[in-house]
Amino acid sequence: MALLKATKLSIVFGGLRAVSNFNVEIAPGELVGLIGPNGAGKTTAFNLLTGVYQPTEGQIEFDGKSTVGLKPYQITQRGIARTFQNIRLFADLSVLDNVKIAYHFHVKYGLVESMFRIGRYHKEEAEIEEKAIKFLEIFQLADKKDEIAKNLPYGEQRRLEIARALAAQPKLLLLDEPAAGMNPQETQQLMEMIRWIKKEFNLTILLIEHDMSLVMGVCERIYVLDYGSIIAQGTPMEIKNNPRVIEAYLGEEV
Amino acid sequence: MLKTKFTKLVSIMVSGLMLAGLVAGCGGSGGQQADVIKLGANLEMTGNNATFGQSATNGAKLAIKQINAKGGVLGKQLTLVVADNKSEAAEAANAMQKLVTQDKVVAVIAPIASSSVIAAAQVNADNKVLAISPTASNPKVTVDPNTGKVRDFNFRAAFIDPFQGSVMATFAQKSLKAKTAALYIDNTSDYAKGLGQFFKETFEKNGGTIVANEAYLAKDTDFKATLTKIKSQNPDVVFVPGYYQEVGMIIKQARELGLTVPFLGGDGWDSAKLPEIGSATALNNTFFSNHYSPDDNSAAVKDFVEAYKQEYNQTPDAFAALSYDATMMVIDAMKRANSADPVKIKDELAKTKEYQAVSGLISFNASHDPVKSAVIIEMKDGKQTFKEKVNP
Amino acid sequence: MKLLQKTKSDIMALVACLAVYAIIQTLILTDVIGPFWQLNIVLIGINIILVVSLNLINGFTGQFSIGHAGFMAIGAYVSAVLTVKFQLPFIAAIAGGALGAGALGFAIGLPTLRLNGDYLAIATLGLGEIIRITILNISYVGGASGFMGIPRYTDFTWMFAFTVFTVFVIKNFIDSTHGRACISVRENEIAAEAMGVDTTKYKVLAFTIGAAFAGVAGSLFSHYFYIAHPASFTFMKSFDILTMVVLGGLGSISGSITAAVLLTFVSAALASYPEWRMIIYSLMLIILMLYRPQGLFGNKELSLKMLSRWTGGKKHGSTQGN
Amino acid sequence: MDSSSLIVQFGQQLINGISLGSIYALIALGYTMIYGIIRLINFAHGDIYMVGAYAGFFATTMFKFSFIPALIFSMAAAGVIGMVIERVAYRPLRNAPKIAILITAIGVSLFLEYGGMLLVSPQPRTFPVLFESEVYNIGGMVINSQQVVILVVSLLLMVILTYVVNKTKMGKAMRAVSFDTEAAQLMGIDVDKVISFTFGIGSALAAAAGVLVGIYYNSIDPLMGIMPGLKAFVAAVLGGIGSLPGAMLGGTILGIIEALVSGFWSSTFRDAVAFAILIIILLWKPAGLLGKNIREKV
Amino acid sequence: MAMLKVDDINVYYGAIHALKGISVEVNQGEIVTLIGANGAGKSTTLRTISGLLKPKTGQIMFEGKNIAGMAAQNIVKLGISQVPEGRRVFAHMSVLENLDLGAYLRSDTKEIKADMDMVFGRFPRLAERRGQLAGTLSGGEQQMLAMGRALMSRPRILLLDEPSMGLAPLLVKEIFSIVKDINETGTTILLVEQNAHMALSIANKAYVLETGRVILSGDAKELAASEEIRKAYLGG
Repeated sequence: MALLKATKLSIVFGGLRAVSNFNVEIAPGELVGLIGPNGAGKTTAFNLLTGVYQPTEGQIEFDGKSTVGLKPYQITQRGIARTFQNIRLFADLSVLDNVKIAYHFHVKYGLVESMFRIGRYHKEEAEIEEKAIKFLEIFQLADKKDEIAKNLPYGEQRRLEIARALAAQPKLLLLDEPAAGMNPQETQQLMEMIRWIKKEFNLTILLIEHDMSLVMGVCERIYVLDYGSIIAQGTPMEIKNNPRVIEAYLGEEV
Repeated sequence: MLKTKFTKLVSIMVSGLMLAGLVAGCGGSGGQQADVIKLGANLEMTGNNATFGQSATNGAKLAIKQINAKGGVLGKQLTLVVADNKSEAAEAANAMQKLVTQDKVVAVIAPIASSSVIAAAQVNADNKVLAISPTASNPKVTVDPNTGKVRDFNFRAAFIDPFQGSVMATFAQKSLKAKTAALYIDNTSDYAKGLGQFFKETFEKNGGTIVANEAYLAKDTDFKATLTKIKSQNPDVVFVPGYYQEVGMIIKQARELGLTVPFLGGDGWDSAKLPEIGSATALNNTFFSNHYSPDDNSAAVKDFVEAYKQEYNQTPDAFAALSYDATMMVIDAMKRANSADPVKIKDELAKTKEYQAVSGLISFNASHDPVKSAVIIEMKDGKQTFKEKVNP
Repeated sequence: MKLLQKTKSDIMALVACLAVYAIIQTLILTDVIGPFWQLNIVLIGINIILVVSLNLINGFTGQFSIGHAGFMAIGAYVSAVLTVKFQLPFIAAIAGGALGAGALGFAIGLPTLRLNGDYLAIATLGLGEIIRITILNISYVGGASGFMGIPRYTDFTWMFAFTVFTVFVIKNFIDSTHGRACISVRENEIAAEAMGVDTTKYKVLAFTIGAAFAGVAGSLFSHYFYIAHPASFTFMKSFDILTMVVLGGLGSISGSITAAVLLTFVSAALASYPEWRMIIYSLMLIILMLYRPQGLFGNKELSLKMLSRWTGGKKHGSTQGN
Repeated sequence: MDSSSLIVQFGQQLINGISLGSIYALIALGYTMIYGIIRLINFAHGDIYMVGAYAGFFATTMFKFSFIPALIFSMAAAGVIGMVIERVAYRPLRNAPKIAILITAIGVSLFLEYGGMLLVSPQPRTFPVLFESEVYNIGGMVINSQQVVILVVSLLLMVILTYVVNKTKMGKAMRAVSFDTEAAQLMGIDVDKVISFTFGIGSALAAAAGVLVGIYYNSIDPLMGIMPGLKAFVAAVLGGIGSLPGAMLGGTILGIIEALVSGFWSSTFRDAVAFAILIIILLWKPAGLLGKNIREKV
Repeated sequence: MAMLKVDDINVYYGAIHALKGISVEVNQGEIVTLIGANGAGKSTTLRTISGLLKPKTGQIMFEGKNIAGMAAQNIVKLGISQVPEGRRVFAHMSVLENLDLGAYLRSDTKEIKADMDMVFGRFPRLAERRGQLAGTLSGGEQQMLAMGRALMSRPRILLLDEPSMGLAPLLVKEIFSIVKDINETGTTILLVEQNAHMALSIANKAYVLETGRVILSGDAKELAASEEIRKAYLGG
């Protein structure tokens, strides 16, 4: 059974159909890419899947249940985490606190316990701290845990954003252009990391990317979006040689 | 930022509060200088009532200047320490605290607004320093409503509300033959509300009907909506016990709307600005109660008005006059007590009998309210003219 | 072990508080601190409660509220009604004031916190005025004359206890997962949602807690000055509190405390120059904002590192700005 | 009360409301322009209105100007002051946190109020009578000539403003800057100059309102700007902040609402009702009646 | 001498080092294109030339004058006009008003009128819609308007940022032929484009950008034939 299944998803912004008839099916454990030229509607599709926008029509099923109408935080709690194209870290917070916030909805202690530091507070806070540091160690950010997020170099900000998303313990991870702004070397490292986290956390991943070396390198299957609709899908090899894709990307041969 | 320890927070508090202690320690030691006697003024220098407070300050300053020119009191010069109460009750208590404990004044010209006097009353009573309000007219200013007892250290120079309110009600019914009246009250002023309440009580007791009971807020400028409503009720008279700035605008706008009936009010009307704001013609057929009449040829009035004009290039209003009177009465009490001891001054002030003030012959009754006759003034072509005199 | 360390720091803080309390209380009892400065110390405490609670809303949760005086008014009046009309003990009245203000904060926050930025600001400003005008028209609590005859229950001890309590509770709240959720709303609402934070819930929660503590401040205020008067709770009062929050630094509790102490002092010190008081005050605001728009401490807490940087010059300070 | 008198009373309240509303509208126009261009709630705007009233007062009393020259003098003076304030207090903070600029605006507001008090004394001043007021009676409803003047001058200024904003080069630049500052820069528009000009015009309009109020109500004082300033902002938000027709509509509606509330209920609740309506409008239509909604891009 | 010479500029967005020593040269009368994937720094380069961003180091020489760090409006005055990414027309203003704003710095009313006729001649669809609000135009029409608006300042060099973005293929062709036309009437053009084939087909010279650096440059026709471009976009 598919982990994520979007059927006939469409959204209209002021008369403009930004995404139309978007059909995607992802099986558990898959690593799928979503590509397309600038302005094709990829991020809009992500926003639909994560509840930031509500679809004008269509269905989204995650883990066998519909997520249409849910708020973004509810969808995250169901098990979909994401990163953003233009990094959205909690910029003024420390690296550690960024990760801690991802544990938020797993925390059980209540308001009164927090205000007076009683009951489960100390135990759970210690647990969170420990888990968060462990996480940062995995992502080689532990030595920077007290650094303010916005002061990290760009590549590390990207890494932190992924770490933060994973800390929410999702089943499905959506990555929105994780390699944007990275140099080839960093992109290479990122590729390895994506493969590794997929295995380590037993994840399903859907990623949007412009950097073809990355997409072609890590994805098992690729969807191509152009003018809001899926125009092709298949393995990296198939996609690379698909004339419709080439045309969408490079333009018509003149 | 989430990392910093609570201790560090506390260290801030420590240093802050230590600083407080330090400053307090230094500040508290300043005492009475030998050659001057300090009077305090706890007045509305900023905020909504700044206009009134600054007039009152001028009145008090003039009194002190005159006394000092004549050699001062008890061989010493007087100074006035002004503290701003920002037109707020709580700040009045604060200012009072400062005057009596920091500046060690021997008496205080207390706030304009009744609520501020009441808020500060405990402070000056605890410190045994008298406060005399130029204008606060609510009965609670001198009588504690919880105990029913007179506040030992609180005085006033103005009439109390019941007196003025009932004087005007009687005047409306007897002299103007009014059967119905409308009330139009400044809802932010307890003075105006007090006058309104006692006007209503007396008016209804004597068989009249109040056909409209409306309110405005200080600093309003447009009254036409409510005046239109009042007009539709056809009252014989309209009672507007507010302050001159709004009253002037109210009467002007009422006349424009064709509301021609007499308008009545209290001492808050007394200002040379009233006919300027309201226009002389609009103010015809209006009456208000006051402490004195400028027609009064008494030397006290004339001298005061002249001196004030010379000093400030303005005509004094009621706030200035009453504040001048309050200050002069305190100085007079000081002279009679032959002492600058606050308690002795208080005792003498309570005994004041037939003191010739700008606002008439004043005696204090048992509840520290001035007993003085009121005059009713009619506005004629922008001039205040004497209508009748009402004795208490 | 970490746990132990934390508890230790809490105990240290408590000891420090008690020490401060003992020192000042002794100074008061021995009359070293005269009544005028006593009064100002109480005002400082009340202002700290107001500023820290508003900072929770504006600084930590990033919601632009400028109607705090309204909640203070609710606290002042509700508690006064409870002590004067129902003869309840002071502590119950404070609880009542906090509850009343908190409940209203919740009821108001639920619909209005959907608004963003300036729109929320103007809505809260309007709400503060509505509260004040409504009180002005309730004769049961004295209307325009104010609610008089309130007993003076607040003293230095009460004020100190509640100031420490407020700072303690809000600081703890911020250091918890709930506080982090609030801060994440400020930092990036969309990312916060994506991290599973129910942003609406936390906005309303911060607003409610902030309002409740403003209610506590109001209760202490009315039971110190014998009176609750509508003129004490105008939007100018809200601006005063907001000014302290911004001056201290949005998101800095130590900044809030410092600003409350500083501005209360400035205000008291300027009382002798009434004509110039507001002019100096306003110029100070403008100049401070021009030269330090992020407030004294930015969003950082005062720390020893910061102090050493100030005193030791900026040579070895870090290169990062704020 | 019979129904015909009720209709007359209602009509009278409408007249009262519209003349009050046109004052709010004039102040609101400046608010909305300034907000539109730099997204600042300029709390000092109400005080500019006060400054304008005083400028008009001194023009008529000291320099013996008649109505029109006094109005122009006052608008020019306030315009310059508005530009100076922008230059000194707001421009250096253009990239600072928004709340810092807001605090600065509060500071400027207090400075004008209390500086004014020190300079011209807190005592209210009475405006000289510039023209005799005549009262016209139409079927029981009363309008006086000053109300007519207020209405005519306000309308005239609004027409001129609409012309300036829609037809002139500077007006187009203003709209361009407020819609997309960066794209405007690419057109070669000097953004600082345009913002300065906007403050000038907005302040001049507020000053005109101040002079009209001075003539109409006859009394001005240094704190006169606080409430009308706040109300005008409510009016601007009501109509849709950033929209000129919105400000005019909002001002008029607010004036009428206030008149009706005072006339048929109680003037003590007038301000509360005004704010309540503001909040309801905000919740129902956050961008105001004629405003446009902008959504954040994810 | 090159008309526009971007010399080793470094630009930062906060902590992000967006342009790492980019150098670009444009000669009078040429079409030069910057191509590369999203996030490569193409738009940032144009924004820096236009004065919307300030380079931390490096020079931008325009006709012998260093314009790096100059205010945007003064750069427009010198004759550099940009059609920004996403068109950014003034949506609530009419087509005519948008064009008027393009001529903001000019006061020669007669010639403005003539230029406007020239723009309408070039974009007949705009002429039909001259009174319409720009926000109601279709994407292609908005692109034309943005270009017309930029031409109204009589630029010596026109900077075009992704003119084909989001447009249907037929429209893209139309836009490119217009770009070529504009160039032929004497305006130098610096073109940023994702649609590499299209861009290379009309350009004289091209620079391929990747993560803030120029990785390849040369004659457009030669680049078009090379495999390198395909790799840069679709991976190796």
